[in-house]
Amino acid sequence: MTAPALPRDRTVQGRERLTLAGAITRGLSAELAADDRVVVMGEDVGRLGGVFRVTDGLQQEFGEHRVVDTPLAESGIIGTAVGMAMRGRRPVCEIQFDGFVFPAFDQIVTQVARLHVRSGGRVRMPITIRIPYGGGIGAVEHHSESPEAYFCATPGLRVMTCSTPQDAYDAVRAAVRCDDPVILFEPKRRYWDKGDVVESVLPKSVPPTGLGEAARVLRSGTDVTLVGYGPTVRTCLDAAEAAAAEGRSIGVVELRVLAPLELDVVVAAVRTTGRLVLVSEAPQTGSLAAEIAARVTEQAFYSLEAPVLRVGGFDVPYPPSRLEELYLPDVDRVLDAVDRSLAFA
Amino acid sequence: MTAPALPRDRTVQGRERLTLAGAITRGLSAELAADDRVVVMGEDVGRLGGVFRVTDGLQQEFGEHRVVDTPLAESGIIGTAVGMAMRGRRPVCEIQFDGFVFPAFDQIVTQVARLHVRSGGRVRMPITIRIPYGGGIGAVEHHSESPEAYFCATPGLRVMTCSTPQDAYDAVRAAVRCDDPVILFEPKRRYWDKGDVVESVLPKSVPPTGLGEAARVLRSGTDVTLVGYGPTVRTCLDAAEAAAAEGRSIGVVELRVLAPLELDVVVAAVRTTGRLVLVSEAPQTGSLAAEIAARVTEQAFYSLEAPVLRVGGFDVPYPPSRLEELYLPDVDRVLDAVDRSLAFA
Amino acid sequence: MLQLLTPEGRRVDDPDLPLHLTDDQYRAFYRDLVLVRRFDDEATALQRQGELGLWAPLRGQEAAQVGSGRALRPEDMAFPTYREHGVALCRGVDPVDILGLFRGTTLGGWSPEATGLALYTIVVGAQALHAVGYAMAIQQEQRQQEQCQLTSSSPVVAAPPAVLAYFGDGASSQGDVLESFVWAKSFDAPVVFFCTNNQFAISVPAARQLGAPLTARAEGFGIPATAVDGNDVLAVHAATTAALERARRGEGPQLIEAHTYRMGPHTTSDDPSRYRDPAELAAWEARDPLLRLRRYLEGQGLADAGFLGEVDAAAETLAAQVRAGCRAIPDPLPGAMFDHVYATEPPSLTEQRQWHEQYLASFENAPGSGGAR
Amino acid sequence: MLQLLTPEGRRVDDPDLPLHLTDDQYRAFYRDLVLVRRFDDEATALQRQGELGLWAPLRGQEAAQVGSGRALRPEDMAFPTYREHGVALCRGVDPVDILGLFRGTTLGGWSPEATGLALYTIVVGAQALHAVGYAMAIQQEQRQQEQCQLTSSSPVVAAPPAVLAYFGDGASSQGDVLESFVWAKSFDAPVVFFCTNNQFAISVPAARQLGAPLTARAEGFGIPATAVDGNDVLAVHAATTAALERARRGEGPQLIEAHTYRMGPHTTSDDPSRYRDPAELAAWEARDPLLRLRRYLEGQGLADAGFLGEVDAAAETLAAQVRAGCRAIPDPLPGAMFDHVYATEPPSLTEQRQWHEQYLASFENAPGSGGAR
Ligand SMILES: Cc1ncc(C[n+]2csc(CCOP(=O)(O)OP(=O)(O)O)c2C)c(N)n1
Ligand SMILES: Cc1ncc(C[n+]2csc(CCOP(=O)(O)OP(=O)(O)O)c2C)c(N)n1
Ligand SMILES: [Mg+2]
Ligand SMILES: [Mg+2]
Repeated sequence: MTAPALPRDRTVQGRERLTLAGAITRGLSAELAADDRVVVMGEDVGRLGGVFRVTDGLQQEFGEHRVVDTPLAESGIIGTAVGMAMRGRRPVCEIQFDGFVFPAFDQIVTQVARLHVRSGGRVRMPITIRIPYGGGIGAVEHHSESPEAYFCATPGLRVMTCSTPQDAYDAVRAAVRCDDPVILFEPKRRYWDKGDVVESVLPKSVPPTGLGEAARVLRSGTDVTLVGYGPTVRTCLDAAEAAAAEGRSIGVVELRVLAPLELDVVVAAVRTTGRLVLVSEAPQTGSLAAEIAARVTEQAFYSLEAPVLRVGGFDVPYPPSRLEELYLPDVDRVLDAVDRSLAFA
Repeated sequence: MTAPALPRDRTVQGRERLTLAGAITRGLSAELAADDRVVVMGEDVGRLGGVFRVTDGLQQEFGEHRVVDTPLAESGIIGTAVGMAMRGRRPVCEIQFDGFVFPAFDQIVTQVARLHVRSGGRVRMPITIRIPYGGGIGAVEHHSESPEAYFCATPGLRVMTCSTPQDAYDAVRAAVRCDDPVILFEPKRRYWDKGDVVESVLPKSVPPTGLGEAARVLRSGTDVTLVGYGPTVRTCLDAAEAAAAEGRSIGVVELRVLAPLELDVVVAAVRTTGRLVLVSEAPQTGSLAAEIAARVTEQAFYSLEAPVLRVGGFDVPYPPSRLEELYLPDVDRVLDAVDRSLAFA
Repeated sequence: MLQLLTPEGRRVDDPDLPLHLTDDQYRAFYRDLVLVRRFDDEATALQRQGELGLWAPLRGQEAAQVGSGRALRPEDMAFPTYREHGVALCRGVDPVDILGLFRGTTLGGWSPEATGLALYTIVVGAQALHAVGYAMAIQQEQRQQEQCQLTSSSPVVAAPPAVLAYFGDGASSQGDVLESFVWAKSFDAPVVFFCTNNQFAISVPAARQLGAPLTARAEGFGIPATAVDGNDVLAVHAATTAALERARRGEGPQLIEAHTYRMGPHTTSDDPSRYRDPAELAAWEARDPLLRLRRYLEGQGLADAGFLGEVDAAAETLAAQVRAGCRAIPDPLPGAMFDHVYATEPPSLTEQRQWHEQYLASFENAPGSGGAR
Repeated sequence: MLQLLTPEGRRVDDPDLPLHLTDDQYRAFYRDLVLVRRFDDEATALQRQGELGLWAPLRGQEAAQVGSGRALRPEDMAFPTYREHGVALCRGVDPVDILGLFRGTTLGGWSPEATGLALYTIVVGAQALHAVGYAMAIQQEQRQQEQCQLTSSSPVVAAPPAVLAYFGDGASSQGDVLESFVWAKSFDAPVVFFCTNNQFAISVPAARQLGAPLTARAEGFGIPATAVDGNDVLAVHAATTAALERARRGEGPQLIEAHTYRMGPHTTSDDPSRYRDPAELAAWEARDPLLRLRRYLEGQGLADAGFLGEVDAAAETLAAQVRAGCRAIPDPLPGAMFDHVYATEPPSLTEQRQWHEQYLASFENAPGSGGAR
């Protein structure tokens, strides 16, 4: 056995133009280089570089023991990651597609989310679970879903998502450095979006259990507030732009951290507009949007001039792809909700 | 092999006094006798009669091929039930405790909930999954949870619960006769509650996919509406009673069917009171109560004089049992919320 | 490893599994293999042309699928993965129906009851448990029938149907597949597990998942197992037929591991050059399942130009039908996404359906930009 | 099945697993067995007295637990079920700490790092995967250490720790346990699986779940396996020691199946008379693990009245300590339910904590009925 070449500095140099997927690759690479306890693992993440090529090149660079092709069983992936974390590793697990996280659900809900509390804080679970999620890529069943609600309803987990390459880079680095388990939902239909990425101060400055900003105002507005996350952020921005052309002032807030949910930024925006429309891809019933609506209503009751409206998937399993454009919230559906919100006197 | 003695009529005769658990036993027995496609299956349901004795005596009566002791694996139980249903059986699966449903989560979410839609209606999934749930019995971890939100957020499933022996009897019979999959959450701390049970007209009169009343008004009131389900129904009634002593008129609505959620009864009550407090045991964030709050607010926005308030578990894993009384919503916590609701001018 | 036809097209015999086929039967197998390959190629082409969103090619696995698919009786039930297109053709599924899932027009595509083929299962391994449950239901039915006959003293029923459960080498790591072994043995269910070991789970070689032969694994659960040359349609057919017979006789489950090779990509989205040795592919091409049967037929004088021409023509006709049929598959109506979520639609869903209808209608009323607005 | 001490207390030798113990070592084992049984009995009594909400008795399984627990080195890590109280004692866990979970004062109870014992896992089988992952992490550490040494040319590290994964006969049906076999073999992880086959998963006999011996199942995954008489502390100890050594040498996983019997109920909530044949229990009582070692000691003149008296006294002291300690376990503070849910508490949870504090305080301010109101 020979010592591997020392990995070169993989942090972003200056300003680089990257796809969202490429930014995650760079973030993983930077963390693998920075901390030899980090282990990337999952189905096809090594030699193939992942079905979306998010781990492309990492096995060549860090070796097959740091970037591990696992057998095909999601419970096995997460269950062994739990054991590794118990001995101080920081596993970064990839679930190949949203719809395949469920065989691992037991390990995530009963073990990953609870070992810290079960052990009275003695055992940490710094596990990152990366899940490409959401629709819009014309895929077959189980490849287009938005199962975030299940995880957001599970105390002990942190859940986050991202919408731009810079944000993706920051998010994955923060997730890997977090001492709590983090489910990172990656908006797969934005994987090929390009954007400038600069090395962030974030990973150094955040406390080990922080994930950075929970929410951010992307556009301020006075008539209605839109809230989106992951793939729907762009939809919200486009809708706000279209509405602006009609003389409406629409604010947009992006959620980065979905759990634990901190809604100060949203509530502050709602205090200005009095109207809130939530945009996400999951089936409406039992969605994260329900929680946001319930909580914002409680916190800003007197400010609300209309009930919080939700634009999302319908209460059906994700439809065959020829129907997905009708299922997914788009600019028109968002604007329709804006109209309905404004119709409340 | 000899033909077994023909099972005697197990429907309830006249008016019988039964525990809630015993009423479920009778309901199962009646359905096993009425339809030889019904199969009861799960861990320890046969010889032992289940850890709560809900299936007590059924194996003696119907034989080990109708009341099946399975190997110890929840995914196996539900996955084989799917196959049985494909060939026309009507499996009734027991999950031993709430916290042990997660190994079966994949089969429930990706198979049970979807085979009907996947097959364009050609394959039915008349599977009942019985889950004793909720806290208050001083148990160890994973034995006191309320995971209903996960299932209520899953299109294709029907979810129901019950609160009295009569209701439990009706619910289990309706569930077994339903052509859709039904998750029946049984309030385990009410298993020993006694009540009169009469043979219900329900199983005969409901359509094969109906489960009977979705919600019912247990007590009408004009000041505040309380909504509970399963184990918290009694808490709501007690709270209403206590409040009545102080001159407050509190209505109580019970939910029987938790998904698909039909809220007409609740909305109607809210139109009278303008104030709504939801009481359930699950951690608050992402709970079914969030969905109810969001939806009722949308439908009755102008009627609401206060935001919908939720009384439930905190956003923590179910605590060790010595703390459960503090974790679970009780009469005082409900009355506190009633006060807070009334404090909104 | 059972082999009844060598790569060179030489027929060998196995004392345990005697196989006697008529000339027509040999020819029929060849015809099946050719049609299945042609169908698969056409589907790949349709994907390249944008008619399908995705395709999971079976090239190389024709013998495993035809050999096993033809061992099934009409009353049997097979549980496929997402790659058993050849089995689907053997079961009489309309070839165009196989494409709907990949075109994005349906989540399913055919009637399991009418065809004896369950729907494709995309969640790797989940169907293995369904297969065992289905087999257990057959047992339950049989027992109930026997009881009726005991009381009515009518004659004993015919051999019951058996069940065939397909899964891949990769799937053999999934808890669901392993639990299905436990159940199958525990209830001695009439199920045959058919593992298509095509050497890869996407990019991961079978060796990473299988620390010992899969046959040994099954035997460790008390399930007898047979390894077969999966590129030998005769061996696959003989072994599967025998295993299904055994299941029908009530002697319990069995496993067949068919050693074959996925010659194409995992799906049309895959790039096998990233993980596959070209020399390995070349070695397997020499073991092509069509080639060896053709060599045998030619050696035996069973395949003259007329026969081969007729088979090719049939294949082309099939391809043309599939091409035309695929292009003609209509897009589902918008409201279809609300259909069949429940056996009886709940009011809250009907509300969403109606809202959506009205929402769409508002665009028709107000054509041009802005739609509903 | 490996046996080094017959039920009659006769010592037999096994050529493959020579075991040489000093007189003191024999006596130490006996002492362990007695203390473990006494502890378990006391916990059962405490449950009957209402001090514990539940107890999972190990009676009958003392030899399986002590024999394996004593094979561990301090640096090893063991992953228990919820019944490995004897192992916990061997690992030096404070006996009172074992009770907290069952008393309802904690979800855990001890430091896995300090004791080399992971926390009890109630979800059947989940810990088997943890054990394999932990063993993989040991491998990763070792590899990194070797690389450092290669570059710094310092001497090779000592044998690494090994991992012992406990589970029951029932658990052997769970997907997680079966997947853990796949992983362990695939990575040749330094893990030993220890299956306590106590003949029952609550009411379901092992035969329902095991269509073949569990040792054959493990072997089918490429994992060597050994069956041992689980009521023979010497056999268990010899086999576990050898397997752990093998794992440390980097030769991969192994499985040990210890045949034993749960003499008591599944838990204090259980009623075994519903499913258990009294004759079976009687037969197993004759194979009691304490009895046979005592017979051996007495036969060898290793246990005089002084020794036996000293052991009994130690057991009584332990019981008294446990009794007093259990009663003295304080109830957790109300706020404890918010502790440690996250490594750093998120603001939204702090809000709930504070709300709850104020809510409780409102009762203190307004004592008597109605509380906050
Ligand atoms: C539960 C689950 N995890 C992951 C996937 C993604 N996936 C689809 S096919 C496949 C490989 C399957 O390999 P194998 O079982 O050998 O079948 P093959 O594709 O070779 O026919 C994977 C990982 C999936 N469909 N389901
Ligand atoms: C996933 C899961 N399902 C069900 C249970 C309930 N349960 C607790 S112990 C047990 C039987 C376990 O049997 P076995 O593995 O043989 O261990 P033993 O109790 O005999 O020590 C069951 C079914 C559980 N704890 N976890
Ligand atoms: Mg394969
Ligand atoms: Mg056991």
